[in-house]
Amino acid sequence: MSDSTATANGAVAEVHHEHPSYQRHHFESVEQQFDTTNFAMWLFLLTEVMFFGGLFTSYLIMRNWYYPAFVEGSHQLSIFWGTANTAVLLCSSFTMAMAVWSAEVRRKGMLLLFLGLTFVLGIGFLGIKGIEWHEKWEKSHVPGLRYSEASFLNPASDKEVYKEYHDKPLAPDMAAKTEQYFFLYFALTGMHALHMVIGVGILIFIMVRAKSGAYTSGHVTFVENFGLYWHFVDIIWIFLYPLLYLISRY
Amino acid sequence: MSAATIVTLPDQSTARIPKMNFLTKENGLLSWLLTGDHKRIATLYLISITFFFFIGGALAGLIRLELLTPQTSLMAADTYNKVFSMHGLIMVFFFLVPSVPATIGNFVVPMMVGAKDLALPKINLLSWYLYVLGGCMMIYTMAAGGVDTGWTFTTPLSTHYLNTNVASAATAVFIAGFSSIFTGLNFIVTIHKMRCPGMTWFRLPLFIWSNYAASILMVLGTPVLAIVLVLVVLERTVHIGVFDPAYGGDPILFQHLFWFYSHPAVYIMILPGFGVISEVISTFSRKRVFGYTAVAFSSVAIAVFAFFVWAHHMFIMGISNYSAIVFSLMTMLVAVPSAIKIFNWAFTLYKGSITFETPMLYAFGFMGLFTIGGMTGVFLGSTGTDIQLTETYFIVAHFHFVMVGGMLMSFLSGIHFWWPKWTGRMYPEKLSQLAALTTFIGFNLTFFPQFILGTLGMPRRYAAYPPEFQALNVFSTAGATVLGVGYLLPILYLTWSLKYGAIAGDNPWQATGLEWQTQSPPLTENFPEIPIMDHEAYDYEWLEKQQQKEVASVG
Amino acid sequence: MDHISPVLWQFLDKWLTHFALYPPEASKIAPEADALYFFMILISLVGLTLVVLLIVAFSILYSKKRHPKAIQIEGSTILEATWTIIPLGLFLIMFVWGALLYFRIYTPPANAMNIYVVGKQWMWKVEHPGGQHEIDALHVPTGRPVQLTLISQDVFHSFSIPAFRVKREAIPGRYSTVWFEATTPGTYHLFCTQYCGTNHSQMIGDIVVMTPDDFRKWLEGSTSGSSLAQDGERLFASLSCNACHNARPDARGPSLVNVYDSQLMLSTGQTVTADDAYLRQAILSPSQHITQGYAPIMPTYQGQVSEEGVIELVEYIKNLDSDYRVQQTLNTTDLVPEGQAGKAPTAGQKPAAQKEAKP
Amino acid sequence: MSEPGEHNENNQHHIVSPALYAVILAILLCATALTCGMSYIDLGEWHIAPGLTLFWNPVVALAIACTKMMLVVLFFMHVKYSTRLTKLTVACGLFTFIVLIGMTMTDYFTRAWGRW
Repeated sequence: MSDSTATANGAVAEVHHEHPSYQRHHFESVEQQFDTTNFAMWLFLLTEVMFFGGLFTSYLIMRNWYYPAFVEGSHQLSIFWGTANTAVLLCSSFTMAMAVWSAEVRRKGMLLLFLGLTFVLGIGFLGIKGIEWHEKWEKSHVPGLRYSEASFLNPASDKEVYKEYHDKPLAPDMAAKTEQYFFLYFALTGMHALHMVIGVGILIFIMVRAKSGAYTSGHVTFVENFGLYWHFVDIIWIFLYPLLYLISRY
Repeated sequence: MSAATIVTLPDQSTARIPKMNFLTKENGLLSWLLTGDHKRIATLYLISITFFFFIGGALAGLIRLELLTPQTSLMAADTYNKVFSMHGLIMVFFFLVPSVPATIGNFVVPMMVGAKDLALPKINLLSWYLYVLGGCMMIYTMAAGGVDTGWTFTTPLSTHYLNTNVASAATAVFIAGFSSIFTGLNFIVTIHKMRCPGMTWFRLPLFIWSNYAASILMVLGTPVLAIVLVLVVLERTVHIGVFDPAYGGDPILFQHLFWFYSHPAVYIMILPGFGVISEVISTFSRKRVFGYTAVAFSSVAIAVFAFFVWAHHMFIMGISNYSAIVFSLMTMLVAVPSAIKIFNWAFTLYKGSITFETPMLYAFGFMGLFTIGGMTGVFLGSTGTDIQLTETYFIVAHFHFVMVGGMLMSFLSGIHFWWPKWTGRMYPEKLSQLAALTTFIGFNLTFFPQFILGTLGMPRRYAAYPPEFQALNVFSTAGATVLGVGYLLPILYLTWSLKYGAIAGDNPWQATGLEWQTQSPPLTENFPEIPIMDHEAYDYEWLEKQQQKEVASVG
Repeated sequence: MDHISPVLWQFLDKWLTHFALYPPEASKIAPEADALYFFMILISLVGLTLVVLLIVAFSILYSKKRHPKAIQIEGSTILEATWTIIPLGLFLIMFVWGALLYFRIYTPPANAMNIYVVGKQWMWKVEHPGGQHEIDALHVPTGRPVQLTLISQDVFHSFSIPAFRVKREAIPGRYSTVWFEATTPGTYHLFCTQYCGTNHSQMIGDIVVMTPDDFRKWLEGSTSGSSLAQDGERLFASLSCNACHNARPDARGPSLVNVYDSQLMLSTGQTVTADDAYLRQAILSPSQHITQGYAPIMPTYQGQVSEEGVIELVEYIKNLDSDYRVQQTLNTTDLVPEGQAGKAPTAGQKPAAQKEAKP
Repeated sequence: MSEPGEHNENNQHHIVSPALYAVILAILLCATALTCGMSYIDLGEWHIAPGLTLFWNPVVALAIACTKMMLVVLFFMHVKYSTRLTKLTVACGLFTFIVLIGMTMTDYFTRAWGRW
């Protein structure tokens, strides 16, 4: 979706009006081009909604069936890191919105600053996610690869969590279902993190191009569309946070 | 113009293919592989789906040969299972889903709406590359020993009980799914944003409406298939997952998510075919489609209802019976728009001026076969009869009547219809009429006996079967041979026509679509200048006036 | 018939002798299912004829030769409404009719005799309550409703009897049921219709329908020595279930006497009926099925008891109407004498009336 | 569905002021703190019918999440200032998402009704 003109030119010599270099050949006007790519981005986000929809459906059914396992599984997540990560991602959404604004008002310095901040916050989010995943690995809560039901069969053995929630021991069959919780936890956060990684990658590309002033001369389409993607990933997290972290904390 | 045909060709002694067209614009392999031109991408798609069609067809031939005898005489049971699985996977995901939209749709949609190209040419190219990548994965799967899940990847069979190449097959389908998402996305955006001045929604040809409806399904349905395949592969790797009954998962959840895509998928396959039929019937009866609005909205209605019917694949699989009733009712409702279309097409013929060129013959074949396919679908949508008929050859026959009798017939109809536009040359008429007839006869011979087999109870996906079913299976295999000839013929004469076919001129059918108002083959950006739509779709009187004007100006 | 018949007439001869358009009607439901089926065929034929007639008639009447100039017609709301409403009405009739049939096939009558079926790759294991085991075959009497309780121990299978017009999937991890009442003695096909792996097409068998007299003889002749309930009793003892599930005042688990088909209050506050599916779940994932007033201490038997074992336990619990049996349960010589097998116990609403005779 | 005159009009790019963005961010962060805090309070439950209980905690948590989503969609993603087509697209996505979850749930919630 970059603005080079790879499309082959029309065969017949056409009378071209002067138009900006970033306007693609098959569009009549810059506005049409903007509208079109913007709409396309929204449609792409629809597919993303449905992509996560399958996971959310699975999550809801399993949670309904194995609620006690989900409660105690959720108690294993760090509410501090989870909340911090939510704040980080919300802030990155804000800086991304500001980046789009900077591009619209054509301030290159501001644009680079906010893109940079978004990048840092994005990396920060992934870092915190990494810390949390690492903790899960340490505690043997990675389903299929390294899993132990000890913290659920005997919660008192897991002192830090026990101190806070005084969980009762789960019956063995229910304790086994915590693996379902962590399977969904890793599937959901993993898919989300994958989207973050892709987003951060594109962000680097945008920063490089922004440095050469590509987006501060009136052509904001790409930054704006990327912003939509970034906010969408934020929205997914807005739902993951209460669904995964905030199950019966009282 | 003779009395029996509408074909008007230019004087062959003087006519030439226009020197400048999208095929001759640039040369060299790279100019094709890096093209952004929708017509070139459509051509690439046409070549690749034909390739996969013949692989799938060869596998179908093997299936029919094996079923010639009641025993597993040609191949062992596990080979047979792999053959039918690969047949299903290739035909569904690499032929039927992309067939009309990615080839014919890609070729004509921008021209029909009066645009220079699809809205996102690079995404369009990307979609073809994804298709090829997925296709390569599929070929790799086949070379590495195949997969025997059936095309439905039923859990827990696919996740815990098979050690064939499930992961690579799922990856192939996953990638091909994204190819389909991008095509659909591109169409929706193009139809919304790229219409030429004067082209209002109700002046769009019905082909556009039906592709629009199919595209909605692609965009909203396919991602669910993608995630469900990711979960299947995850479950295979880590041996735990939400579909695993041993760990408290629910295998029926897989069915829900899988059919949420895969039922709309059959509408993705058939809706564009409806579009082709609307164009063809109108052109060859010289009449506006009867009840344009009804036909247009029935496509959209199918797209909307398509998302409410998926569980009719699971009536006997242990879903709640109350839920089954709801889904059965919705299934009955989705059948109505198809009935509306059939009758509207039939009445388009009323007081028309009908000629019987090959596309029209295929369209007639489509209407007969699709009526049977659609009606037998109601048998399966009604919960009570579904118990008896599901999972037997009745399902196989129903599905093939809709997909082969419906979709493939309309695909061939469309290919013949737009061939002159695509290549600038006509196909040989008599030979192609013969091929259409052969296909129709072969098809009925192949698949009609399967309805009886299914009613008698012969289960599908059986490598061996009780001997009393042999007679009907022999008929079916015999028919498949005829059908095979019917499919080989077009490939031969269409290739021949590339060099020796008569020069077609701009508008051999006297059709009204915008794509026919430009040269054949078209220019790279379709029109010398962006057209202005100043008439309704299928306005044959406008066309006549236009031609009289041209004659007058030449005179 | 190892090879394709070399001679055409032989083939035709075979075809004509075997020719059938639908399978034999050998159950009570079959004529009802066929009535709907033929109604649908009729409607389809009418619809198809109509479409073909329209196409042919218009093609002749309005071919270019006869009708060189098309007359443009926009459409007709009345006509379109007609072919919207009439098909809709017909489809709705088929829907209601089909739904009624569906509920009938999947709602077993109260007096049906229960037979358990376990599907596995690639065979059907049939367990009669009297202890008769069959593989890839099912013997049933005529004139008596038979309920099948199906389960799969690996992948989805599907139990299909075309001659009875019934079919039901055997689901891994869950019971499903279907019922029929055979009417005509004979041997009929049994197919697995859900693709289940390599030897899917070998997962076939015979349904043998017998007169009630023959069936009684068959039951007596093929007994395995102990009924399902007795096998269940042994299993119950060897798993030490009676350590907790006894009627003593200090018992750690609820008493199972007459528990079958009763309403249970769970610790979650829900009320459930203790049917086969509930009992199975309570054995394999007990923590979700805790009776009110008891602690969640029962271990899971997932992976320790086979599906047949669970069936035996369920059958034992079904027939448990006195705690005497639990107290004595280790004494395996104290069993029901043979000859009771003929009176296969039924899964019904009135447990007390259908118990096996006590020693 | 149709969007008359979507070619040329309505392209006056509405530029949202940074101040509004900052306000939205503040609300979002407050909502996060609120939802986190609420999860430590037992909000009780509502017995609608035997066997059908609604727990208030997840309902409140999801309501807050939906509010946050709406804020992000409307302001950060500019939907408030967008064309009807964009609004329709968003609605369409939500609708299909609800169909997927809702229609699947019809199966799961009614399984307990009968003895099948």
